[in-house]
Amino acid sequence: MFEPRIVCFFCKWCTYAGADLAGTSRKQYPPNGVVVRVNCSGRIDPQHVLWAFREGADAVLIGGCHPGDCHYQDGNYKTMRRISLLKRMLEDFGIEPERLRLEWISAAEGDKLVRVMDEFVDGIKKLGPLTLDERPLPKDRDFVPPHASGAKPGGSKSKKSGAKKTTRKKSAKAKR
Amino acid sequence: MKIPYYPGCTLHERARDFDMSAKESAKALGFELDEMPIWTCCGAVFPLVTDSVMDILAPVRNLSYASRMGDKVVTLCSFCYHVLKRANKVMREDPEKQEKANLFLRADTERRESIESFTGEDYTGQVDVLHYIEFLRDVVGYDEVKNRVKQNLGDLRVAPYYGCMLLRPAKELEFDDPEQPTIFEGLLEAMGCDVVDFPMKTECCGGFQIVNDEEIAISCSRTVVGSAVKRDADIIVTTCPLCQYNLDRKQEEMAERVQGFRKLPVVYFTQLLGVALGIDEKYLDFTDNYVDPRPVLAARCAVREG
Amino acid sequence: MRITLTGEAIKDELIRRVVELSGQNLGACYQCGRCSAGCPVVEDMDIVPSEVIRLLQLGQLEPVLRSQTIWICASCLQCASRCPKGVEFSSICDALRAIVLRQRLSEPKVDADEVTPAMVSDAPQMGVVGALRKLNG
Amino acid sequence: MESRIGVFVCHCGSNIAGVVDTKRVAEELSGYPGVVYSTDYTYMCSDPGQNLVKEAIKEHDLTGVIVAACSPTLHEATFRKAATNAGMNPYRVEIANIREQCSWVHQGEKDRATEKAIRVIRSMVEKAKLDESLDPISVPMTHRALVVGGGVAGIQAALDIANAGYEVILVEKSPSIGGHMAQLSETFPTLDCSQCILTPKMVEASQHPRIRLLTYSEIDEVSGYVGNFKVKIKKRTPYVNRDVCTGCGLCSEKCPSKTPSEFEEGLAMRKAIYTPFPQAVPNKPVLDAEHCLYFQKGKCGICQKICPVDAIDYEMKDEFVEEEVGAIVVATGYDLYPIANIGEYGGGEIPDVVDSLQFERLLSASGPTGGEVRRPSNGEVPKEVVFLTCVGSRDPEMHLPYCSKVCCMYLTKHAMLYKHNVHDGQAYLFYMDVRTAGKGYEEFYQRASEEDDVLYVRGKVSKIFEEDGKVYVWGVDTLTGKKVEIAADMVVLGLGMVPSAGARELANKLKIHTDAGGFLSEAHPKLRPVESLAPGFFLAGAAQGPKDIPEAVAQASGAASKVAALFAEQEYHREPVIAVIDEDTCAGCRVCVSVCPYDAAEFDDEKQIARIQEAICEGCGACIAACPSGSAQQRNLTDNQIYRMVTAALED
Repeated sequence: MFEPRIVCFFCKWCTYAGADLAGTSRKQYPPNGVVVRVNCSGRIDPQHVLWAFREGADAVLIGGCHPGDCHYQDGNYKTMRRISLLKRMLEDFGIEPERLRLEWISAAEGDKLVRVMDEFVDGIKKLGPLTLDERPLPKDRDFVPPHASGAKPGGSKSKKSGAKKTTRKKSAKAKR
Repeated sequence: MKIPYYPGCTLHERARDFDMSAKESAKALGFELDEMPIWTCCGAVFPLVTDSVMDILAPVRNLSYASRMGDKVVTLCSFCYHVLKRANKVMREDPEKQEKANLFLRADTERRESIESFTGEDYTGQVDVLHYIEFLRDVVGYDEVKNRVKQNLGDLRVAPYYGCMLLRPAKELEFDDPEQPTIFEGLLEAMGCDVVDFPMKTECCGGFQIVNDEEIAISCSRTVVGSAVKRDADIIVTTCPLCQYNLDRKQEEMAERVQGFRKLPVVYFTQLLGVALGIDEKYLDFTDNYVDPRPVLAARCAVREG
Repeated sequence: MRITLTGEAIKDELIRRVVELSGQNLGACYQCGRCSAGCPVVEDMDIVPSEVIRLLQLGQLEPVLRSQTIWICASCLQCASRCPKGVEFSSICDALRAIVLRQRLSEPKVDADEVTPAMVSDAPQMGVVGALRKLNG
Repeated sequence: MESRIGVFVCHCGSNIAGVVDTKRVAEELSGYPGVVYSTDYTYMCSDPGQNLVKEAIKEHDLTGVIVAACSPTLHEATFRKAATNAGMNPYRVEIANIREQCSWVHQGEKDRATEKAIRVIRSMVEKAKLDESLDPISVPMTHRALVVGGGVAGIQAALDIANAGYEVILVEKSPSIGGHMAQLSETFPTLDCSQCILTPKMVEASQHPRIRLLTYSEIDEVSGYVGNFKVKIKKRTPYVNRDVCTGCGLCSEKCPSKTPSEFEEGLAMRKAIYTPFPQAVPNKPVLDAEHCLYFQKGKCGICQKICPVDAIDYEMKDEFVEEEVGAIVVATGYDLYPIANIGEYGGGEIPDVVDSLQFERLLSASGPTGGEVRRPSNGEVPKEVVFLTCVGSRDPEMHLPYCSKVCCMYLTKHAMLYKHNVHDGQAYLFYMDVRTAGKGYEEFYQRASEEDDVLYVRGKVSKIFEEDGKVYVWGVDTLTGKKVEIAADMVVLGLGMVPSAGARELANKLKIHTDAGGFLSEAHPKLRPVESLAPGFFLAGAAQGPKDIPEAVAQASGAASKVAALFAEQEYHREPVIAVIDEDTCAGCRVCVSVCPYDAAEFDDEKQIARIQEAICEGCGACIAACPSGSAQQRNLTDNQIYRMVTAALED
């Protein structure tokens, strides 16, 4: 069965702490997401999200503090605006905007985190895998943002070829 | 202004006085209760079991008929209000039951498409269910009621009795605060009455138990009437034909069981509203009341007897 | 007086059915008794509402189904309205009646045959219909 | 420099290993590029566990360490310290959270949880590869504390900090310090007089050379960060020059305008110019303009005419003072849950149904009845008194979901004191559970029923109403299964505790978190109970959750000791994980300047580029996400690191 891969960007004050609370309370949710902890949801650049999709994520979840509760005053308002714009862009790219979700989850809302995770995973399962390869993306161009180029994970040096990447991704899909 | 009106069975039988006084009062207030051309019994009680699709079909059919007439339907009887409003909420919020109920509506339509009342559309809660008193407050306005009052009721001590079905469950009905409601008081004040607060105004009259075990209902109703008596009320007003029956008709039995029981007339709020609006008494019809309200009305507000 | 508690009785299928039909969580009840304290017809009940829930918690369905309580409830919803845990005894009561009536575990309290024309013309229609629906099924 | 990363997978007993196959995780990671050492161990946080890390750092010449264990909020500091001891820069240690966010939440899916753990660790390895050695930023610190709230918790915190040698500003909203404790009659379980034990502390606080008392004052604005807060305090005008006022009380005596007294909970009247109670600190009056004839009608002026020292000044205005402090203790206390919300108990409209603070005043020797219990309706001695616990509490459906913790005890005390007062009276106490978890509490409860004949009735009251001059209580005794009715003379409601009015707004201003009930959230429910998650903020008393006096005092002392520990350092060391701007690529567009919430990003007119001020930057990253050229980066969480973390989390 298709198990979506999800990248979660959680702010450390609210949603990350909420996820910890879900754990402390032994609430259960599906293990589809891997969390990247950031100080504030306002740290998240739309390029991080696009990168995640490019790298094989089926969905991206961003978690921040409730409006008015931002530890850094108003970072989450910035996120809110960026994400709504980004969703429109995703649509242009042929990526369903539902694959990107922004949620306000406080440090006290372990329950909400679980609910969101359950719902999100369910929803993405219904949508099916994100198959970017079949979409009209420029294959001759490296999608790697400036700061990631020359610094690919695993220590391997830059992969300039989009075709190579496609192969890797295709095999990845087949395995799922 | 015409407003779609669902009377319910009791208002066409036992409580014609309620129906008539409401219609006449409406006219005096500048609107018309436009009775639905076709309606059936709402089922009287709302099913509290989770698997009850059949039991909400009757109210849903009526709501579907009502949707043909507009986006609102007004009702008077507390039971009808309760059942229609809750069934409406189910249709708005429970997709599974909505689908099942609509299967029946679709079948109705196929069979009886010639009847104008069938909309041919799925019912998904398009109609807002309003109680007459809510309509007075929110659409007509209590200030307007006050402006149209012709008869001074200033000395009449009136105890508003809410009973159960208008108030509970508060989260679903959203009629008023279930413990300290004020909508009735607001209307009575607009009518110019001396409103009597009494602690049993939201307690049960015994309801349908009158049919099963009369003593239970008599005991409940006696608590209610007794409480209003202690607060020196002249009259109780209600919005429910079953409450009216239990509280009024059963005072004969209450008097038999309790020595020195003081009887108290129990009328529909629309009857008293009619008095305030100066409507001819023949349209208010106090003849069916066991405890005749006319003497106290005559004494307090100079209403002609007979 | 003694009852034997067993996991089997507590997990009784018919009690699960009560839970299902009523939509109520028996575990949510912490036995504050407020349903009984505010019930207008509690004086005529042989088992008060909170005890009905307690017996169901303990897996004792039999005495509940035999009790007069479920036929005396007037569905006034005062219990549900004031329950601090949102447990609706009125719904549990409806579920218990439904089980008895559907499975014909005892005779209906109000017999349709006993409904006379006189009764119908005297009592409000809604009362007769309501009683038949709640107490006859 | 080539990355040499060590991975240490913790079993946490069976907490992690019971779900995640830690052996397999360690093995898989050992083959991951850049990882030169990978192992697993039962308890990494134990001494042997930490030694494992230390030894590996030395032996394998590690450039980075990943501890895959519990949440970084718990042991990040532990392992960073261990690494420092082994000669590694602490900012090269990263925690991979595989407990709270993996093993504990995926208990039924062992294989997938193991897979996830591997992804999480890989992602942290990628981060560590690009981590730099950093040093904490040292900033100067103001060694002065602000305590908000002058109840017993605030007083205690202020005294303890002051006694540790630091200056304190104690701000209280009302005209006097003392809080609710000053209103109480006697205290459980010892029955010592509340004012007798509190007044000396109030006086001590007011006379302490290092405590500055600002009563009738509120926090208006707070900016800055730990060690360097700037606080704007609004001093409401008392219309009384407190420097010259002698507190003679003549003004209050002659004032013709009366209004219900807040201190007496509405059971007695006070004047428009008043000191709230005789032992008030400071013992000088304030003028309440809302009820003053001079302000409302433009005439009167008696107080001004009569004051022997001309202290009354109708022209006096609110004042704002700005203070610099290094730490803030929030002790804003509680209020009772509003009685108006409980319609079935009369919603506050039945005179003989009183709340628990009103009953304290009725029991208090200095109260409106001189300590004689009287019915508010007619002044008679009540013979039948009903006490209700859990009024509003433990009611998730309509009111407060939580237990207010102190009501069982104070109502037991009420019933007991009532019986001491009215020997032939009958006290009934309705309860659901009697919660007596405290030293001497259970004994106190037993004494109430054994020696003072308090009748405990198990059940919750459904309705209270007035009839025939009595207060009828419809309850239940669930132990017999019977509905009970009591025609009482008086009912005392044990209303639940809620955060005091305005506490939530204050918390918002301070940017400290509150829980669902509006109480202040502690940094950790067990291990950091007196700190807020936001550095520099400490919590004391019922503002953090319902608690009784000993607990409030203990927490206040705890908060004070945390402040003292912070102040023990000359400078405050801040996390260096903040923003930096690459001077070579910055185009000087100033977007970062406009988005920075702290004005930490500033524009260098000479170089025409932006710069981050280290002492101010909080590391939120807003400027980094906004920077169009990628010149703004976060130390040890660069975009580069994020990209690589994402890729590592997704790769097969």
